[in-house]
This record gives sequence, structure tokens and C-alpha cells, in this order.
Amino acid sequence: MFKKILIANRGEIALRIIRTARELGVKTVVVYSTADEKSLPVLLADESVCVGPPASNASYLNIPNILQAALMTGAEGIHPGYGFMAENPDFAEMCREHGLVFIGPTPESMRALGSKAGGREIAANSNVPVVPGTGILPDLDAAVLAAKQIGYPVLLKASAGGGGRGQKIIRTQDELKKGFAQAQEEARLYFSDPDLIMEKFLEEFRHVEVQVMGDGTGHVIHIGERDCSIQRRNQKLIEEAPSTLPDSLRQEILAAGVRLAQHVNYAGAGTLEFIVDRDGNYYFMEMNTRIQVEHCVSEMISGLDLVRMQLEIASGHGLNLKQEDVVLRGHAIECRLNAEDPDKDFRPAAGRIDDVHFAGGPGVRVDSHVYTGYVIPPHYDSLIGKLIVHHDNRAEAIARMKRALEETVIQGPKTTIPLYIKIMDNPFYKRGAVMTNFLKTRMDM
Amino acid sequence: MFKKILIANRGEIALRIIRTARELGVKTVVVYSTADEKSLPVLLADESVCVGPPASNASYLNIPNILQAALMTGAEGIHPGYGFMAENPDFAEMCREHGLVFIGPTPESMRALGSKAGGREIAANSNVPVVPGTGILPDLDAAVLAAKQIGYPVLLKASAGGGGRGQKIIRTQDELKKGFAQAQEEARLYFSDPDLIMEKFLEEFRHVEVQVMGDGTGHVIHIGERDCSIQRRNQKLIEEAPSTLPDSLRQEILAAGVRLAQHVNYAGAGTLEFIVDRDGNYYFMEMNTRIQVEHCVSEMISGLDLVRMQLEIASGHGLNLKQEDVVLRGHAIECRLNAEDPDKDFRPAAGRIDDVHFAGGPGVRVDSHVYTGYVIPPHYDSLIGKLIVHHDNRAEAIARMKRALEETVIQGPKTTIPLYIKIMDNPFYKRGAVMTNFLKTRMDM
Amino acid sequence: MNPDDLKQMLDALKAADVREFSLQTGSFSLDLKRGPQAGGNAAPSAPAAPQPAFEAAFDSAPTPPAPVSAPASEAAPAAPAASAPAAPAAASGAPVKAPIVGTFYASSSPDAAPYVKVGDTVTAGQILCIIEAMKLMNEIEAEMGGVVREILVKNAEPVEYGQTLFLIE
Amino acid sequence: MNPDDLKQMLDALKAADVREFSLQTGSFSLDLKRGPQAGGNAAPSAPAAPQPAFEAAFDSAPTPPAPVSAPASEAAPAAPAASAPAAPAAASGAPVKAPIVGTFYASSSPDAAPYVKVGDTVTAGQILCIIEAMKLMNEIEAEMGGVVREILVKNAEPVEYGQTLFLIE
Repeated sequence: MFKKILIANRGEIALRIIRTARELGVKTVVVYSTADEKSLPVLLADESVCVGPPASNASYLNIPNILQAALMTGAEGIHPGYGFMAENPDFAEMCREHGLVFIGPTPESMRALGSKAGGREIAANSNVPVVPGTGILPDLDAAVLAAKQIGYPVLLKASAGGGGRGQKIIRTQDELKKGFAQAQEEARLYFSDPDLIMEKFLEEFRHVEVQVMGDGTGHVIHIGERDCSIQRRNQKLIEEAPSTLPDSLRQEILAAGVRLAQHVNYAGAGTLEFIVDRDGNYYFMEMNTRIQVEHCVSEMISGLDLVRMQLEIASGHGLNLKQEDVVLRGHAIECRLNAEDPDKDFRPAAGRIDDVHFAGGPGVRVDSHVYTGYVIPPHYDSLIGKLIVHHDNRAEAIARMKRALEETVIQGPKTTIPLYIKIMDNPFYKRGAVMTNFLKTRMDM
Repeated sequence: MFKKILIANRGEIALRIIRTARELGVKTVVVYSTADEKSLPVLLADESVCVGPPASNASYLNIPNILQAALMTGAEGIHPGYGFMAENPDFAEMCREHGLVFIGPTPESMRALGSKAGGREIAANSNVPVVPGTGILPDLDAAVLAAKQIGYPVLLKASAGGGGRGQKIIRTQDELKKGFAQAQEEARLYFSDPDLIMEKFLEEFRHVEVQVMGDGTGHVIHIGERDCSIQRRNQKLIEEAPSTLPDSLRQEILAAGVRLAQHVNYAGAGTLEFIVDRDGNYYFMEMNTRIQVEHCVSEMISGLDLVRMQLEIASGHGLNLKQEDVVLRGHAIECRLNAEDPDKDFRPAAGRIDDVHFAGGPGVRVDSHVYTGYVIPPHYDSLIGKLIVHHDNRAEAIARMKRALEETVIQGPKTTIPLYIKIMDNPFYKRGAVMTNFLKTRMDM
Repeated sequence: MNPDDLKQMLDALKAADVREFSLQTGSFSLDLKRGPQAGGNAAPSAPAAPQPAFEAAFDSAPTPPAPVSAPASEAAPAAPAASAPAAPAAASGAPVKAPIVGTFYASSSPDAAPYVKVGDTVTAGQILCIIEAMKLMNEIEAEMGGVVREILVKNAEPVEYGQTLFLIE
Repeated sequence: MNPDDLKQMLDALKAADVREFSLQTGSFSLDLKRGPQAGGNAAPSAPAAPQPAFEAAFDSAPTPPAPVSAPASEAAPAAPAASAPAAPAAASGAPVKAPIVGTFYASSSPDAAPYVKVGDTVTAGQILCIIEAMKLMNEIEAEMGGVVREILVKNAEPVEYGQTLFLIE
């Protein structure tokens, strides 16, 4: 096991990694921007190094400063968390060049899986269904032809995009002709890569994802799947495990996820995102080659510590669990506590948290880096914590989540808590009839 | 299931009961003293009724006011929590007379088990070993004779005592002659009953207790055992489940506990306390006919909700679990967070909590009724919360507890947290070599 | 000192941006601090948000954090509010508080006249009402004489310990 | 004092942004505090535990709660303290801060004389020190001229972003 690691992240995921490291006796170094000087991760880590001003590109994305911080503190590995540099193969490669272990997959598999086009190809090669669609579109003519074959509506996507950003619904050939160049331009702007792909657009679907863990030599297990269909602007709000899909379909999707990850000899924690339509057809979308925000629901039903498994695999301990050792029990739900105003189109609310009091009691887990008096900096995302519950079955987990949400107090910024309480009471949510358009169709948002 | 229950208690246990009730859709009424008007249970209950001034005997022990509160709010049952009226058979009987369900065992079995002498007799009848000792001692002569047979040192105990109060170590016949009358007088003073019993005094032993649940018609299951050997002044500080006893001995003690509870057709949640000496001899001490502070560690390893089971049994749903349905996983530890100064003989510290921030993350549970700005009233006990962790095995649970204790912030009153951090690092504690004199022999306290 | 005087003083203090002020005369003494609090949490950028300001102002007792959604409180007639023991500060007079939990009756029987009504003058020891508890009728007497200024509980309503029943001046 | 008077008073206090107020007259006394509550860290009874006290004292930004036991901090020479970016207020002069993370060198080579020492007068653009990062030697120049009042970092010490290296007046 590592003696010391550097955490190249902030907020709740930095805290999450520190927690596991402390339990394992691994020393931690966190890097931080001047905006996060008073944050809990900085206080709780064994060491901390300021790497830049508030702007992410000058601090949490500042590769020379971060690598230098790792070298001079004697860290053996770097955990990138999620976001920032978690899916940056160049960074992973530079770590390797400087004798540092990047706690994640190899730069090679990150590159292979990192683009939508690459992911589609790997899926096809490992016999995993993908949404009818194309590789990279050379030009508008190719796009028009492809759309005719697939059938409208179609989705134009930045090949290098992710997290729901950089995609555009096209319903007619006219729209395609008008929108193609602009979509290319946006892709270039946001992802430094103008390449577009096209996919069949499904009006309604569930977002179901498979959590896998691989040892890098072909041994891959899954730790169940998660349903993350409740989203706003393609950003997840509520996740749960397991999904409410029929068991045979669940097993098929889980097997597909493992198959694909095995195909690339995947190392570490990864998530394969699928969409599942009303008829039970499932399609691979993309693989996230990192720990995810919602990993906690998988931890709750499996009793496993996914961050610990990441550290074990990266430090050479391998993956000692077999698939049959993974026993999933009960049902877990996570609500992302965002400092946002749900009534004002989820406008982020920075500022001081005047009072915070989290829920407790049986089956409740809180992962949060905020405290009474904490000032949410305006520079980063609005996630201020995660409330996770576990119970014997889904109905009981919903009742527990509602109870826990009602106990939670966050005074100061508006949060998504009141919305979540309404969702827990929603009859469609209660019976698991949730597609990604849930907020629009079932909550009038 | 009940539609509405009244909770005749305060603090963390009142909150604990509210949490389960809310998850079940059972309405709650809490009674409270004027000192607890601003407490979380009062805020979170559906209804609340003030039943008296701060002094317990005028509020939380004020039977007419509590019964009247239940009657006029339409509560169907009364949950007594622990302490106060939880083991008062007269109160249980009055509930019955007024058409209210006492959520606990029958007054008859409370009476039978309530005295140490009665408990010894039931144990003998159900073939459960008890510490060599006597029934009620009629006079000094009988005491002298008994002590000769048992062998010094012996323990003089108030038959009606409990929680470690009302007992005296006697090492010589001379001490016995001098101390007998005084012990009688103290028993009369504290427990309104001068009757004394005598037991063999064991210098060193573990405190191990069996959690049982009975349906009142002879079906009794256990939910594992707990080791509660870390105590100060016979009050428990740290509890864990399972114990570190050899498995065969564990199973023997568990079976003895179930046997005894079956013998009295026990209904609801109960705990059978045993002491276990260095040689693996175990002796039944007494049965607590209520939920206990440390029930949470049993919940963590079983995944069961003991308060829910209490409500189900009391409302006539019975006990549907068989012994083989109870699957115990991993290891759980609970630290009682007391507002006390461990360096000053655990002197209670009332007053304002200026800042509180509890640990979170995987495997951590917090049961606490305090919040930033809460003022600990001086009228009740010093328990301000419980920190509970769960992990795969004991060593990992200890590492997790240490991590969680170090994350926890309580500013204002002194607490027992710094002591617990030291205990988690103690080599004797780490290898499970813990007798009830641990603080004295291993921590120099 | 009347409120108008106070307001004038405060305006002057504010205009002068006085932070702490202490005044003692023969008839009164006054101490105040104004402006943002010094120290960590009251950093100039701070006070953003909804605050239980009035509770804090009127009551030195601790204020629990308000849950995002308080449990739906039953509108059952038998549900005295948690805040009942705090006497409303609205009317003047000495409060007569419920010494036990029970049901308040203003008269000795359904068709009898109430023991007292607003404006009545009562003497110490005079029966003011009945509280029924555990099927016993408990007569509540005035501890001191005076004029009944307000009756805060309706007939047949439940009352909790310490709840103010009457104001007598 | 009647409720209306009280309300007027409170309005006036609020308008004047009064934080603490105490008034005693012959007939009554009144104490109140209004506005956001002072947080734990500013409460007089508070600091129980190991505290990043200097951080709190020097900086008006929020102070996180101090864990009962802060993690044992490694005494590794390569561990800059978390509080480093906060410039000590003790000495006078404009701070020269580290623009990158790296190792501080006072001179161009182990046997060379330091670029500057306390008391030296420097001009804008003059090299003050070197910070080695990613095996590159970065020369740090004075942005403005003045007298070197203090050198806050020892030779070969690691520095983090924003850490004050010199005070120049």
C-alpha cells in the first residue's frame, strides 16, 4: 500500500479520499487553491500545498504545480477524484514520467475510451449494443446521409464531450443543415476538438450505469448497477442502486459492462453508462474512467469501499474479490445536495452557510465538506454534499430518505432539498417509473 | 401498526424513536419538560406536550401528566425509551388500565425480572449459570454464613439496584460486619427497598450482553451479543458487536440468553447481561427489559431496526423473523459522546455547544439530539450523542472509529472524545484484551 | 425613556457609526453594540441569509435549527403547539399557568356560566376554571386578586404544563 | 413598556443595525442581541481543542471547525504548512509571493552568495531568488524597488503558491 498519496481535487471527493486513506494509515497531501484554504480537506489532510489562485485552470488544472507538489512532499501516487484531471490521459502520462502512480486506469485505456467514437468501437468489438449511430462525421454531407439511415430525430454530439455537454437534438434535415457547422464550432470551443458523431435520439429513456472494478490484466467484476435517471440539464440529481429494471435485464446489462471493461483490460474503478428505452433495449453510451459522485450507493449495497479498492489496485495489491464475493443487499438512494435554487432553473447559490445540521440515525450516510460558517466559493460546482440512505427495499429506502431530508438543515443558500422531498412523495418516482425527462414530465419543471 | 404513539423520553433516544416512526408513517407525540422546549425531538415530533418543570420527577416521571397527554392526543401506545419509566411495571400497568399499549414487556415479566433476586431465580430455573451468591439476606448472620460459603471477596448488592449503583465490595468478615447495616440503609434510601443480596466478587471480567427480541408467546431470537466492558464507574462508554470471545463461547452465551427469555415468554426487546471471567466462565447478571443505549451496534451488524421491531411486536404484528434470518456481518463499535471531562473524574459539563460538526462518510452513523447553539440542560444525563461505525472486521472498525472521532468537532463543553481517541490507539484495546477495569489498569484513570 | 427618544439616539449613533456605546444616568443605564460582529464568522462578506432573527431577539434560550420541512403538523384539536408554554407577550397582566396537563373547562358543567370572563375582578383563591386530568376535575384557583384581562384557552381545549390560561392584572 | 413601544424600539434597533443592546431603567431592564449569531469560533467559551489559532487570528475568512484531534502532521521537511499563504502581519513591507510551487533557493548555486539579504536595496526587475519546479530554475524578480526587510523562507525549503518569500519596503 502507498505510504503517502496526493489528492488533486477539492470538496467532498477530496474528503472522501482522505477518509479512506486515514483508515488505511496512508498519509495524504491535498493541493488547494487560495479559495479553498479554509476547507475541511485542507484541515484534515496530513499535508497541504497551495497550487494557485481560485480559477481552476490556474490551480486544480495546473499540472506543473500539482506534479511539483507531489514530488516535493514525497507522495507516491496521485488520486485525481472526479472532474478536473481525472480523465486527462496526458496528466496520467506525465505522472508516470515523473515516477508517480496515477490512481486510475492507464493513459492508453483512457484515450481509447475517452472519445465517444472510440467507446462505440470498443463496444462493437466486445459485442455490446450501442445506439444506432456513426463514427466521426467528416462533413455535412456524411451527416445528412447518416441521418437518413438512422431516422430523425438524431443527436449531434461532440466526440470529446461528456457529462451531457456538447450535444444537440436535430429533428429535421433542415435543422441538421443549419446546425452542423455551429455544433462543430461549439465542440472546438468547449472540448478543443471539433469532431462530431451522430446517434439516434431517444425521446425517453432511463440512465443506468454499471460500476466495474478491474485489475488491469483482464479480471473485472461489477458492483451492481445504478439508476441515475433523475437529472436536470443532463446533470444527475438522484441516484439509486439497484435499478428497478427486471432482474434478467439487469444481469444482461451488468454482463455487457464487464465484457466491455475486460476487453480493454481495464484497471481500477470505472462506470459504463447505458441508456435503456421503454421496450427494454439497452445501449452503451460511454465509459467514465474514474470514481463517480454516486459511487456511494454502490458502497451502501455492497459494503465495499470503492476508494480503498482503487488504492489497492493502483498500489499493486490487485483485485482479490471474485464476482461471487460481491453480495448486494437492500436498496440505496443518494440525493446530491446542491446549493442551487430549483425554482429559478437551478441557479447556483454561492455564499455563506449560516447553519448546517445533517440527518443521522440508522441507514443514513452523509458525505459533505461543508460546515457551519463555510463560504461556498463561486469558482467551482454547486455540490455541497451527498445524503445517502440504505434500507431493506426501495419503498423503505424512499421513506428513510424523506425522513432524512426533512431532518437536514442548511440555512443560507437555497438548496435542492425541498425539491427532493417532493420527489420522494411523487407517485411516479415511488413506483420507479422514472425516465430522464422526469423533472419535466412528472414535476412540471 | 400504530397510527400514533407517545414518546415518554427525551434526548437521543426520543429522536431515535421519532426517526423510525416517521419512516413507518406513525405519528409521534413527545412529552417534554420546560428545560427541553427547544430540543430536536420536540421540533421533529408531530405533536408535543409539555408535562412539567425541568426536574425529572415532576416531568419525565410525572405519570398522570404523561398518561393524560397520551389520552388527549389520541396516542395508542407509549414508548418509554430507556431510563425514566422504561422499567417501571406500575407505569406499564397503568398504561394498560387506560387502554394504552406500553411498548415493552408485560408488567408481570418486568416485575419477575426486575429484581436481582428474581432474575437469579429465573436463571436457575432455565439452566443459566449465575454468579455464586444468595437470595435476599434476612440479616447479618445469614450474610456472614453466606460469605463463608462463597469465599471472600464478595459483593453486597441492593436487590432493587441497577446500572452498577448500590453495590459494595466486601473483602473480609470484619468489613462485612461493619458495612451490612449501612448497605441496607443506602439501598432503602436509593431504591426504597433495603433488601440486599450477596454475590462472589470477581476482580476482573468482561461485560457481555445478549440482545433478544421476543413475541410474548415463547418465540425468542437473539441479535448477537455486545461487549460493553469499557466503563467508568460501572457506566458503559464504548460498546461493540460482536464480542471478541471464542465463537463456541459466544454461541453458548447467546443460547443461554434466548433460553432465559423464552422461559418468561418475553415480549419485545430485552438485554441479558452476563459477566465472563478470564477462564471463560460466564454468569447471568440481570436482564434489562427495554431498548438500550447501545442497541445501535446490534443494528449495524444485523441490518435490523430494533425500534421498528419493538413497534411491530407491541402493535400485534408479532415477530416474523426466525433465528436463521438474522445474519450478522462485520464489526460495529459505538462511542458514547458524553459532555464530561475525562481528566476530572468525568465531571459532567452542562452548557452551550458553540459548534458541533459530526463525522460522515462510509460506515459512520451518528445518533445525536444536539446542534450548534444547543444548551445542555444540567438536569439530565451527560449523553449528547453516539458515534457508531461499522466495517468488515474489528481492526478496520477501530481504524474507522479513530478516523471518525478525529473528524468530530464539539466546541464548548469538554467531552469524552479525546479519551476515546487514545483508547482506539491502545494496544490492549486493539487486541481485545479488555476487562471492565480497563480504564484503571490500561489507561491509568 | 420613550421609544421616540431611543430612536433619535440610535439614529445619532448610526450617523456617527458608533460601534459600542454605554450610558448611565441617575434613572437608567444603556449598553449597546452595533454593526457587523468582529471575528471569523462575521467577516464583512458574510451575513447572507434567512435567520431566526426574532426568536433570537426575544429569547435567550437556544434556537434549534429549523428543518427544511417541518413535519406536517396534525391539525387535530388535541394538539397543543410546542410553543404554548411561552406566554404570548401581547397582553399585559400576570399569567395564570396550567399546573397540570389536561382539558380546560371554563365552567363547572356544560350549561353553567363560566367561572370568570374578561373584565371580571377576581380575588385570590377564587376558582378560575377546571382542568380535567385522568378523569379528575381539578379546580384552578387565582393565586392573587385582580382583573381578568384575557382568557387564552377555549372551553374544552387541551392544555399542557405551563401553558398560560389567563392574564390577570 | 407595552408591546407597541417594544416593537418601535426593535424597529429602531434594527434600522440602526444594533447588535447587542442592554437597557436598565427604574421600572424595567432589557437585554438583547440581534442579527446573525456569533459562530462557535468567536464564542468566548469556545476553543476547546487544538486550533489553527493563527490562521483564525490573521484572517477574516471563515474558520473551519477544529477537529478534536488534528491529524498528526508529518514533520517532513518537504511539508509546507497549510497556513503558509497567509502572510504574517508582524513585519512591515510589501510581500513578494511565490508564483509557483517549488523549492526556494536564495542563491544561484550552493557556493554562490545569496541574491539578496536583509537590508539590501533592490530595484524593480532584480533577481531575488530561484524557485526550482519540474527541474526548471525559475528566477523570481522584484516587481518594485525597495529595501529587503525580511526573508521568510530558508534556502532549499519548499514553497507553495502564494507563500510570502520576502517583505520589501
